Amino acid sequence: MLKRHGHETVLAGLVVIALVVMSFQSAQFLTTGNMLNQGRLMAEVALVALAMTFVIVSGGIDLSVGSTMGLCAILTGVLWQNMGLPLGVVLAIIPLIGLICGLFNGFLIIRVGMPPLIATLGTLALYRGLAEGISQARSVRGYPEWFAAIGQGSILGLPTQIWILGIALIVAGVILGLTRWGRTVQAIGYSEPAAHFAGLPVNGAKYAVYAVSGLAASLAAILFVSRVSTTRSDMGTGLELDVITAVVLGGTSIFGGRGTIIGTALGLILVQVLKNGLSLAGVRGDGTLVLIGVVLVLTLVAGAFMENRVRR
Amino acid sequence: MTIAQTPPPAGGPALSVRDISKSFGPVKALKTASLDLMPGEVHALMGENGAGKSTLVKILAGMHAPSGGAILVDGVQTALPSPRRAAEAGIAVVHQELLLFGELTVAENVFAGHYPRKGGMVDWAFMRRRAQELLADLDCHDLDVDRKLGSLSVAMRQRVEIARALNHNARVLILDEPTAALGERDADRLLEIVLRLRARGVAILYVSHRMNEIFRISDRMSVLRDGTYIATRNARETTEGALISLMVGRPVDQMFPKTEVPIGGPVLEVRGLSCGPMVREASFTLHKGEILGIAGLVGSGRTELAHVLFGVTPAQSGTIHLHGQEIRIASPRAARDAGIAYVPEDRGAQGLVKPLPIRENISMAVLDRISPAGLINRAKEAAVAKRGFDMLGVRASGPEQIAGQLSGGNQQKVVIAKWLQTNPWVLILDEPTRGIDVGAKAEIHRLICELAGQGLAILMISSELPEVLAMSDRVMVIAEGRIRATLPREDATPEAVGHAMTARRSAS
Amino acid sequence: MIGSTTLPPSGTGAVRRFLREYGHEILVALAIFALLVGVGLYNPRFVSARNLTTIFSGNAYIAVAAIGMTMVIVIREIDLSVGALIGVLATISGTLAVSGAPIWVAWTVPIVAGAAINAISGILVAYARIPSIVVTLGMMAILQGGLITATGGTWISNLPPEYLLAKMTVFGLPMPLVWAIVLTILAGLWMRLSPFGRSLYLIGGNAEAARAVGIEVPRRIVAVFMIHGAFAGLATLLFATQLQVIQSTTPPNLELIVITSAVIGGVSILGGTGTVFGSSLAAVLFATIGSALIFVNVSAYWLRAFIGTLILLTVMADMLRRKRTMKGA
Amino acid sequence: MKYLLTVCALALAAPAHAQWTGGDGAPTSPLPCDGSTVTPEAVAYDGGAVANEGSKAGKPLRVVDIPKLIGIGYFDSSARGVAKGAEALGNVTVTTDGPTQANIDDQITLIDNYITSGVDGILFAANDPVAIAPVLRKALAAGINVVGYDSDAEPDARQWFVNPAEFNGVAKSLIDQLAEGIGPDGSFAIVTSTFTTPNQARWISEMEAYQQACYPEMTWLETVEAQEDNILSFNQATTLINKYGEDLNGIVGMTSVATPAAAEAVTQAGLCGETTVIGLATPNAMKPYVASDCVKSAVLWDTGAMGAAAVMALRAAADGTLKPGDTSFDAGDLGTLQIAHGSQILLGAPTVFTSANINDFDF
Repeated sequence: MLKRHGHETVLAGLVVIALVVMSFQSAQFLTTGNMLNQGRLMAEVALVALAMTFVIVSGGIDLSVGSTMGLCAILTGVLWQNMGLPLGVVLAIIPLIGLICGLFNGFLIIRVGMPPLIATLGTLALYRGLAEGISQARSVRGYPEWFAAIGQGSILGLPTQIWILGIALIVAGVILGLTRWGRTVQAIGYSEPAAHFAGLPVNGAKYAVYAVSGLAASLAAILFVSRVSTTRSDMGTGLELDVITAVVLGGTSIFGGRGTIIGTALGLILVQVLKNGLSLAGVRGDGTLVLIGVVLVLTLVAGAFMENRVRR
Repeated sequence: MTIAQTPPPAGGPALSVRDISKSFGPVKALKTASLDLMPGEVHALMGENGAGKSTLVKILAGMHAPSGGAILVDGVQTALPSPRRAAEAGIAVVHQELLLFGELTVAENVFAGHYPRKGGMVDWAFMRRRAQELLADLDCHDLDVDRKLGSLSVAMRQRVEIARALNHNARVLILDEPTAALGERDADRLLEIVLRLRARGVAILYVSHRMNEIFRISDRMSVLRDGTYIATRNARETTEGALISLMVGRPVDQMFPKTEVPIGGPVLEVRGLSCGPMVREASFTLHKGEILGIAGLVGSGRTELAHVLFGVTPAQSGTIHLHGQEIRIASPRAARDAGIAYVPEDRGAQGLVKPLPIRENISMAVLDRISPAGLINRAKEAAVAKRGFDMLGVRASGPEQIAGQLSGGNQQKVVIAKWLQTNPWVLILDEPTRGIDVGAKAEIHRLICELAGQGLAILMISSELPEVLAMSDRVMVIAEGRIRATLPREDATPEAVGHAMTARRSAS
Repeated sequence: MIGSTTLPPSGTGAVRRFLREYGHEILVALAIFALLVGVGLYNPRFVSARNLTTIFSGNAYIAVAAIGMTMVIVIREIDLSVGALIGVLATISGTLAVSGAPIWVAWTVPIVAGAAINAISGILVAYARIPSIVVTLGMMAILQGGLITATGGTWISNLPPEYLLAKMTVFGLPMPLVWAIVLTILAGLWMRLSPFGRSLYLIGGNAEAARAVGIEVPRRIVAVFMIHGAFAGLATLLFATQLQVIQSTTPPNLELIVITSAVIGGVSILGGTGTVFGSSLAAVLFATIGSALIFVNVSAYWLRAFIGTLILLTVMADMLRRKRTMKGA
Repeated sequence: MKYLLTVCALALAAPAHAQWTGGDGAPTSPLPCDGSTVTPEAVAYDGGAVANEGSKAGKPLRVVDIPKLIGIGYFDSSARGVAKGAEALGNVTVTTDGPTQANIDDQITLIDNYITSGVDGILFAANDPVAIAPVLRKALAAGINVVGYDSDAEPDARQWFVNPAEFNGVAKSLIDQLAEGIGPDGSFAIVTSTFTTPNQARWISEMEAYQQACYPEMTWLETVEAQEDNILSFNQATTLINKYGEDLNGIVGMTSVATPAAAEAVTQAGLCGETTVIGLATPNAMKPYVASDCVKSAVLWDTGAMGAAAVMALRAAADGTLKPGDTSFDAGDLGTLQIAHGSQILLGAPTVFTSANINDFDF
C-alpha cells in the first residue's frame, strides 16, 4: 500500500497538517459551515480536475477546459435568451456542446496526430474566441429562480455541489480504479503501444477521455452560471492552470500512467485548505499564490527524491 | 579468468580491456570481461543475447561507467567517463540502434557534437565538404549532404554513422551488429568498407551474430557468455560449431528440446495477403500442433507479416481463413477476439506495461471477460493471474511484483501467459527468446513445444537460425516482403535457408 | 530504395539549400508580406512608415522573449512562467531606475536576474527531473504572487527619461526594432553557427544520441533556461521602457503569446527543429494580424478564434511536412 | 477542416464594427446638453438589509476591502483612501485584499472566505454586478455590513454604494470635453479595457446616447479593446492614429491605464495639439502629458475620497446613523454627500484635471 501509494500518503499527511495548522490559526476554519461552503466553491475546478486526471493519466493534457467552460457558459445564455429555447432544453444541449469540444480535441490529437499540448493550446484560443465572438461581449442575466437552485441551493442541508462532487468523485474513482476502462486509460498512459498490442481499444479510450474532459467543463459551466446567475465570455479564464496544479499535486504523472482519483481529491483539498485557511488567517491572496507554487514544486521534488531512493 | 590464448600480432594492442565488470543494481550484466584489440585487425565479439556484448560496447563508448576493471588505450590506462572522452581517446562506436538526428542534415549528423570550427564558430562549408569526402570514401559519392537524415534509408544512415566514426580518425572502431538491418548487397558493401579500414590500420571490434560474415572478415574472435569472458580464437584455427558451443556452453542439440507432436488439420489459411511494400502476396497454411518457423533478415517483412495477421496494420488485400471461415482482422482487438495471439518483438515497449504488476499485465488481454458490466472482478483477475503465473513458472515474488523488475526471460513468460489467457488458436511469437539468458531460453523453448503439443498452431519468427531450424516443423523464408521458400523440417538446412534468405528475385 | 548508393543529385546550390533550410521562415515572411500588401491596398495607411513602426517596434519585446522560448522548445522543454518573469523583472528594473541607481545598473540587473531566476527552473528540470511544464507552472504562481506581495500593487512612475530605452532611436530607427533585429540575427546565427547552439538541436532531436556524442545534457538544459531568462530580461527592457509607468501586474497571457509565436514560427513542440528567425517573424505576423484586423474593421471579438485557427492550421501543416520527410526513406 | 473553414467564414461574415455593440443592454439616460442639472427622482431605499441591524453600533469594526483586482494604480489609490478614512474614524481596522486579475470567481471566493472569517464589514468594487450578488447577500444575512464603491452590485445585495460619478455624468463630462477639443463635428475613437467590463460598458453606452443627442455631427469611428495592459493600450491607440491619420481628431481612454497610454501614443506620433486625448485617468499618470501641453484635461473622481467615503458609510451604517430613507450623508472632511437612486451615495461631479489644478492632486 505504502509502496504504491507513497505520494497519496504523503499528501494525506500534508492535508492533515494543513488542517491542524489552519484550525489553530482561525477558529472559523474547522467548522461544518466553512467546510461545506468550501465544497461549493471548489466544485467547478474539482469537477474538471477529476476528468483531467483521466486525460493526464492517459498521457495527454487538455489546456482548453477553461475556454470550453467559457464557450458553454456563453451558449447557455445565448441559446436561452437570444434563441429563445427553454432553459431546460438548453441544459440538455450544453453537455453535448462540451462533448463536441472534447471530441474535436480528440480528433486533432488522435486523427491528425498533434501533440496534445499544442492541439489544446490552439483550441484554448479557438473556443475562447468563439465564446467572445458569439457573445459579442454581452452578458446574459436574469435566470429564473429554479435554475439558481443548482448552484446556490442545498439538498438535505448539503450544498448541491457537494452532492454532485461526491457522486462525481465516486464515479471517477470507481472508473479509474476498478473498471476495465480505467485500467485501459492507465495502460495507455504507461505505454500506448503495449496497450494497443494487448488488444485494448486505445483510440476509443483516448477519444472518450477528451470527450469526458469537455463534458466536465460544460457541467462546470452550468454549475458556475447557476451559482453566479450570469453569463460572461471570460468565464473559466485560467481554469486549466488551477486544474492541472491540483491534478499534478495529487501525484498524477504529467507523462501519464501513474495517477489516482484519491490523489487528485487530496490535491484539490490541499489547495482549497491552503487558500481558505490562509485567507481566514489573514494572509492575502498573493501570498497564498506563492505558497501554492512552492508547495507544488517541493512536493514534486520530494516525490522525485523518494522515487530515486526506492529505485536504488 | 582466462588469458587470451593466441599471441597478439606484433606491436601493442590499440585497446585492452582488463577484467571489466558492470552491475545494474543487483543484476550483473558483465563479469570479468577481457580482450585485446590490435591495430589492423578485425576482432569479432560473439555471444548470445544477454551475454554482455552491448554492455561492453557501451562501456567502451563511455556511456556506462564500469563497476570494476581497467581499460588501456595504447597501453595506457584510460578512464572513459563520458562519450566525449571515449571519442578523444580515439574510440568510435556505431551503435546497434542508430543514434542519429533525423531532423538534421547528413553533414551535420556526421559532425554532431564535434563540429569543425573556424573562429570559434561551426564551419559549415568545411563540414559539408568533408562530409561529402567521408561519404564518398564509403561509396556514397552522390549523396546530398544537405538532405535531412530522416529521409534516408537505413543502410545510408548507417553509413553516415560510420562516416562520423571515421571523421574522428578513430583508431578503434566498434560496430555493434551493423548488418542486422541490412539486405545482402548492403551488408556486402559494409564488409568491404570494414576490410578497407582494417587495411588502414584501424582496430575493429565487430559484434555480430552472422557466422558467415564473421568468418569472412575476422582475424580473431572472442566469446562472452553470461557476462563472462570465455575464450579468444584465431579465425583460421576454429570452426563454426566450436564457436557455437563456446557461446552456448553446451552442445547445440540440448538447446532445443523439440518434441514431436502430431500435426492436425489446417487452422489458419492465408491467401495473397498484401500490405504495403513489406508484405506482398503472402500465402501459407498453418496447422494444428504445428510450429511454423519464419526466417528472414531484419527488415525482410517478417514482423510486418505478423503485424498484418494481428491487425496492427490491417491487410490491403488477400484473405485470412480461420478454421475454414473467412475473417477480417482490422485491429489487434479483432485478432484477439478471433483467437490470434501475438507476442511482439519489442517486449519492453509492446509486450509489457513495465510499471504495472504482473497481475495487471496478465489480465490485460482478457479484461473484457473478467469485467462484467465494466467492473473488474478482482477475484477472477487474481485467479487468471495466478493461473498464468503458475502455468509458466514465472520466477517472481508473486503476481503483485512489478513486471519491469523481472529478468528478460520471466518478462517473456508474463507476455506469453497474458496471451494464453485468451485461449487462442494461433500463437504468433516474434523473436521469443531475444535478450533472454541461456537457461530461460531453454525453458521458453520447452514451453513452445508443450503448447504445440496442446494443439496450438504456432508461427515463430526468429533471427537466430539455429533456433528456427531446431524448433520448426516447417520453415518459411521471407525476403523483401515475399515468401521465398517453405521448407519441411528435414530439408531446412542452414545452407538452404540462408540461400533463400539472401537470394534475389530469382528464388521466387 | 534500400541499398541504392546513387541518389539523384538534388541540387547543392546555396539558394536551394537556403530555401530548404528556411522554408517555414520564408512562408511566415511571405504571409506578413501578403498581409501588408493586401491590407495596404485596402487602406494605404496600413503600410505607412508610422504604422509599420508600430507593428514592428511596438511588439518587439515579444519577438525578443520568443528567442529564448525558441531555445527552450528546441530542447523539448517549455516555460509557462515567462510572462510572470517579465512582470517581475520590469518591476525590479523600474525600482532601480527610480531609486537613483545608475541607469546601466537598471538595464543590466533584469538580464542577470532573469538568468538567475530561470536557473532555479532549469536545475529542477535537469537534475530533479521534474517536467518543465510543472516546474514553470509552479514558478509562474510564485512570481505572480510574489510580485504583488512585494510591490503591494503600486505602479512605478516618474521614470528618468534617460532610462526609457525603448523610446530611443539608432540611426533614426526605433530602438526596439533595432534591438529585436540585432538580437534575432545574433541569436539565429549563434544557434546556426556555434557548437553550443547546434547542440540544442541535438538534445531536442534525440537526447540519448546527444549524450552519446558527448553532450552534457543536464548542464545544457540549465544553460538554456538561463539564456532564456536573460532574453526575458532583454525583452523586459523594451517592455518596461516603452511608457512612463511600469505596472506591477504581470502582463496577461504573455506566456501563451510567446509560446504561440514560437510554434507558429516553426519550432516543433516535439523538439529539435525551428529557428529564432521563424519565431521572431511569427511575433511580427501576430502584430501584423492584430493591426490589420483594426484596419479592415473586422470585429475584435473574433480575433482569438482567428488566432486559434491559425495555430491549428500551422501545426497541421507541420505534421504533414514531418510525415512527408519520414516517408522519403 | 470543414469546421475550421466554417470558423473562418464566420469570422469574415461578422459585420464590420465601427459602432459600439457591447454593453449590457440596459436603458441609457443621457443628461441634457446645456448642462442644466436634473434633480434625480426620489426613489425609496432599494438597498439590502443587514441581519442584526444595529448590533455593532459604536463597536470597533474589522473591515475588509475587496477591489476588482490589486496591482493597478487606480485601486491602489482607492485602497489608500479606505485606509485613511479608517484611520480618521479610529475604530475601524481595514485590510485590502483582491484577486490578482479582474476575475469574478476569485473575487467571490475571497469574499466568501472573509464572511467565514467573521469580518464586520465588507467594502467591494464588483467585477460583475450580478455574479457577486449572491455572496454579498450571504454576507448581509450573516450580519456583515456591505458597502460598494466604484462598481456596483445588484442594489439589494449591499446596503450602500458610493457612486464616484454617475454614468451619464461621466459620459457628459467626457463628451463635452471631447467636443471642446475636436469640435462638434470631429471624429474620435475609444480605447477600453474589455467589452465585458461592466462600468466601461455602461459609460460607453451613455456616451453614445449623449453624443447622439447633443453632438449628432460627431463621428464615432470605433472602439478597441486593450485589457488593463498599458503596452497593449499604447499599441492600440497608435494603430488607431495610424489607421485614420488626419481623420482621427480625438481618442477617449476609458480606463486609467488606457488614457495615459493614448497620451503617450499621441506624443510619440508627434500629434500633440492636433489629436485630442480625453479620458479617465489618475492625475499622477497624466501630469507629464498635461505639463507638456499634449493633453488639456483628464477626468476622474478623487479615488481616495471614494475609498474614504465608502469606509465612512460602512461605519455609519453599522452605527445606524446612515439609514434607509436618508437623503444625505455627512462624510466628515468630505462634506455632505447627496444620496440618490435609492441607495447610492454620490461623490459629486467628477473632477476635471487641467494644467490649472492637476498639481494639487497626488494619486
